[in-house]
Amino acid sequence: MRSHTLHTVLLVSVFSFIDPYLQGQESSGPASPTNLSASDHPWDHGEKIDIQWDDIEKNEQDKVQSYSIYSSRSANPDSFIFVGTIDADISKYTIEKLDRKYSYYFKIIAIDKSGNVSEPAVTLSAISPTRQWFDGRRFPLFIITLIFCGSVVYWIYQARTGIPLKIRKIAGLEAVDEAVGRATEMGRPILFIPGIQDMNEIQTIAGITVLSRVAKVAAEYDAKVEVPTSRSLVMTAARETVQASFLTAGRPESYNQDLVYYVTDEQFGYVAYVQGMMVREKPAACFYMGAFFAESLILAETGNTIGAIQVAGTAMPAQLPFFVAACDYTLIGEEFFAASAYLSGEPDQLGSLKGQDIGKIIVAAGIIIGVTLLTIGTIAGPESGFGSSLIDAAEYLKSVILT
Amino acid sequence: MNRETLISVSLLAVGAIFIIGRVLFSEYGMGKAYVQAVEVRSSGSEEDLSWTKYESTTQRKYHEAVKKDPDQNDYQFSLSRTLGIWVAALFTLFILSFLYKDNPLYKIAESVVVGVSAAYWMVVGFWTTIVPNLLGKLSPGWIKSWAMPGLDTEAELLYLVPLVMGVMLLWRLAPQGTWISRWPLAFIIGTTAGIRLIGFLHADFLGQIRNTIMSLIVITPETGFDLWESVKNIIIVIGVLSSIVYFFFSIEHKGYVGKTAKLGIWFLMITFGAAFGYTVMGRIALLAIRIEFLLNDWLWLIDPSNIRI
Amino acid sequence: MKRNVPLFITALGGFTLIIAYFIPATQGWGEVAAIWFDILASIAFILGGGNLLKIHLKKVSDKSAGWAYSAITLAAFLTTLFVGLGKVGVNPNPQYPEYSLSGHYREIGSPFWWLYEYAFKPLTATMFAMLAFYISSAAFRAFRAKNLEAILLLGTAFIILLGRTFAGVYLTAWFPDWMSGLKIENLTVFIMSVFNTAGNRAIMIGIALGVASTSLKVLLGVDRSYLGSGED
Amino acid sequence: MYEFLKDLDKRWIFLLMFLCVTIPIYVIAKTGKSFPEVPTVLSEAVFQAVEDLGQGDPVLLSFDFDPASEGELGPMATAFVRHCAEKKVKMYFMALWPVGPQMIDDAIAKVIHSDFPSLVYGEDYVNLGFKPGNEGVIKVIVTDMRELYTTDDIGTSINDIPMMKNIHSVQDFDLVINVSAGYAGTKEWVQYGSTPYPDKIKIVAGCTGVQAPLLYPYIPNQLPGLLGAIKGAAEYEKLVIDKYGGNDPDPKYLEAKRRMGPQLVAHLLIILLIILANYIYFVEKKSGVSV
Repeated sequence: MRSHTLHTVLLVSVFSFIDPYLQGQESSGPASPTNLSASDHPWDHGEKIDIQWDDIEKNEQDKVQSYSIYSSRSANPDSFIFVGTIDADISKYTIEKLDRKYSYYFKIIAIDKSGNVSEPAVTLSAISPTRQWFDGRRFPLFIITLIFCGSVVYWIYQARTGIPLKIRKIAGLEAVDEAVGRATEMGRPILFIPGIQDMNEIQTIAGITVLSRVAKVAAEYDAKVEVPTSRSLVMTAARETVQASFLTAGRPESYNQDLVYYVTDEQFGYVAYVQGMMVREKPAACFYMGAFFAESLILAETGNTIGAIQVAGTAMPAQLPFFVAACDYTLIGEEFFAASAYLSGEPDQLGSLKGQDIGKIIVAAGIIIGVTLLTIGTIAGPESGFGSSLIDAAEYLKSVILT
Repeated sequence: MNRETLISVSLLAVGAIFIIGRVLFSEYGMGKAYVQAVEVRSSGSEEDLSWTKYESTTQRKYHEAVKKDPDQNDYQFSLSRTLGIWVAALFTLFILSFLYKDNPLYKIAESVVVGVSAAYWMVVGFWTTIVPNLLGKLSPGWIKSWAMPGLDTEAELLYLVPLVMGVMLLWRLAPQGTWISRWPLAFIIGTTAGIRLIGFLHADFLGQIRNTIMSLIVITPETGFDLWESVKNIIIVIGVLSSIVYFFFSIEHKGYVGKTAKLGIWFLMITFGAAFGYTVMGRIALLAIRIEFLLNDWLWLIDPSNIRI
Repeated sequence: MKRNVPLFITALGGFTLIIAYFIPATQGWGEVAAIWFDILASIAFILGGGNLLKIHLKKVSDKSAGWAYSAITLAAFLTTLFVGLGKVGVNPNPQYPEYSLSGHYREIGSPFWWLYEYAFKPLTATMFAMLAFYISSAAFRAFRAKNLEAILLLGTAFIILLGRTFAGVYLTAWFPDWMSGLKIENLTVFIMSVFNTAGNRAIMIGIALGVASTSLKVLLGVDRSYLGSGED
Repeated sequence: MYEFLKDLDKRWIFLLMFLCVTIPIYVIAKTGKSFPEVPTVLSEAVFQAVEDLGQGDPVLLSFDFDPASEGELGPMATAFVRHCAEKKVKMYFMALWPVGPQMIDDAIAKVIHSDFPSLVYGEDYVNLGFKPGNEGVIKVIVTDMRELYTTDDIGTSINDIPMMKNIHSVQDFDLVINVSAGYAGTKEWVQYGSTPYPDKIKIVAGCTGVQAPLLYPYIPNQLPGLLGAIKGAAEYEKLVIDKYGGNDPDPKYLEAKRRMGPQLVAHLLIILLIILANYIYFVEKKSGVSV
């Protein structure tokens, strides 16, 4: 559909170009645009060029309806290709998707209401786009990243200096020790599933961190932790982690690497195996910590059937309802990422949570400011100067700062 | 023999008798597959090479062709695909049998699916990643000479880096110096953290703030004040803000904060309920297609697409 | 050294990619890293596959309980691997008939295709279909109106379940026009586009913050459990 | 009844569910009758997006699902291909999921080979196959298709495929149709396709029930139309059949509609289960059993 409009515009402009000649008239079209100049678009990847020309006089404005813009890699008048059309009240344009390897000429033509065209204005010298060392569009993102990372680092540092941080409780985290303890009492194993995604998923990494804590408690209690994985790399990382936990707990001799093993990459092959294994070995505690998809409910329901304590944590919004419905405790989204900080018991890790709260304040502030601007602007009405400037400010916030 | 075993054995017996009866005594039987022979001519070489390809066809077409010309060879009965349908049907039943209880048949299906799927993904990884993206980048001429004659790229020596890291990763299997495998692991985790940190801040964090900035009062040029749209926007803004309060870690959920967090939980619960409702749909459709397979392709009890006589 | 070098590699890799995101010339590095990751994950199949072989071979040779199932797994694994890697029974690409391995590894009619079509596909799809059963038992057990939260959860699920079928539409079809907003199909859309949108947005924002902060902890070396003990 | 329900063996529920799905399938297949469908706004938006295309317009169809989700998405894929074939647009198939190409083959065999045999491979439709890299693939091909796609699915060079001549990036397509079962899928297409190029890339999608709630935040700006699960498929199917099906439509194009039958009965079963569960709960509460 888009290309249709483009085609039509192209056709219109071609016809309007031919039209005066067809009628055998001298061009009686509008005056040619003046002072056309081209310059590199700043802060970009080196594929855009800005062109601009003089604003036309007010009385001329009625005459000119639009401008058609063309570009070419050579000065030859036949080689220009159509780029786009803009309204007459604008006098600048950014040409996109150019190639740094070439230099370009630009041409614009003014068109009036009845389709008459002006003499073309052409740039005098060729220009090629240059690539800058910083992407200007991402500058606000850069600042926000700095603020966010800075506040996390700041609070970690604060925590290290010994300032006590108040952090609210998360139900479910206390359950970890309880679950491990119960498994020991019953003499049954603990099942830990670090999700079914690979190491290129942060949730898997967060899951492995929780595993290190679970494995450490299990080593202290001398309980068995079984970790079937759905990815080879996760198996590798989980083995490192569990081994380290057993070492920290002072029982390196009880570490058995065969309890951390690879099953298959296939989601449902994996879950077919785990489901069967759960029914046969009846683990007393099941932990599901990582990225989950449809298998979440198969795991949680089977775990429920065998009467295991189940603690789940994931940031997959679609699977949260099933864990909430079928598990004893569920860490929802951000809580799951916070779990590793809580469980580590190290104060500097808690500092990062405080940093995250700064992020939430940014969110709330951004939303409240933006919504207020827009609402007052709408009430004042976009026709009034006050209203329109508020709306413009909100639009600036949305389209420049928050992109 | 206890009650459960008795039930399962008698169910199996009834099923088996029904199927044997259907295979032997019904006019067309059941669970058969037919193919159509199609000749493939090679276009790329001077020699005139050709071979036969077999495409699945329907029982109806087969019988129509046989009726027309009993000696025809285009449409054939396919033993391998018939066997396939039976294997697939039995595997389907084996998996479903787990719902009753764990049993040897399920264990067989489980063992097969683990073996086949593990190897399946390895084969896919080899032909779609290792060959084109690693070997094809390092030595395109060699890959072109045996595996991908259509390949048209130049060698990129940069891909030696993943190759070397891959070797380091495999060093775990060596008797000594297995610590070296932590280096590629560290690289993977570091790059993942970098990509995700910035990616999530950009796409989800900024993006969702941007989407939530909207006017609480909606006035359209045509109809003026739009109450309904305004209410919608107000609910969304309140919902987002209160749910974010729920996630606050450094403030205890007491007083006003507690009340707002409570509101946030309500929003989350409605969200979860909606997701649950939607998901139920999908899951039932999945079961439906398996049962259709059993009734249609295997047992030939139903024929919704009208492909059989 | 054994511990510090990996930490350094993690930090270097991560921060480089963060900075690269802001520099026009290097914005593609993230994709390159993703391709490299795929390569590494594919190479790592050797570790996973080796582990699988080891476990099951051990079970078979020990004749430990259930060793026959291990033998089935081994047979299935090795057969699939052999016919897949060797492109057994695959015809060449008609454009390049002189290259015997130029055909597609999963060409229809080949043994690898057969294993996919008649083993992989029915087994995984049926496993997925089991969810229809589990979802019903979970609904029966967990959806009880214990408190307001639970009521909201099950109430919403209830409306959506009704609204997505013919029955729901039929039940509320008699509503007069001024109540059309309460017709179940409209109510469904309202819940989805308002409450669900708000809740999901908050979850997404929270997750983004959690991901960013976890990533940062990994890069700074605050969280390094994945690197093991540092001993050989 | 309370006594029976209180300690109800799960397996009775399983059996009920099995019957609630099997019996309607059998009855609907035997009688040929099913429930009517009323298309919703979002399905109509999808239909209209395809309807607005002209003959020969290039359309990218990304089939990002696997056999496990075929029950939900297969009918959508069939309906999309049928609609595109009726509109005589050029179809470019691709997949972000490793088993996606099989899904593409299935749809091509089912619709194009059997009902539109005049369409020529390489001129009217092409299967570009699977590329690993998830959203990375999208990020690259939105600006440069050839960087990743040098051959089609079976290894033929892109340069030998006539219909690839004018295609340089995703922006050259008039519409992107995505059928998706999860990651990578519609969300990634929206994030990296239509979000950065709002004027150049238009996406409509069909997705599983699980994903649908997560996609609502993107409607309608980034995602004008969405088919949610089997119901979305059934609605779209109806729209396509009403316009192109004739009086006696081939039953294979009514798959989703048939599947809405078991859907209805099973939904009612779950609703009944929820009601029963709460009945037990309140009886227990009244009699003072600790819960």
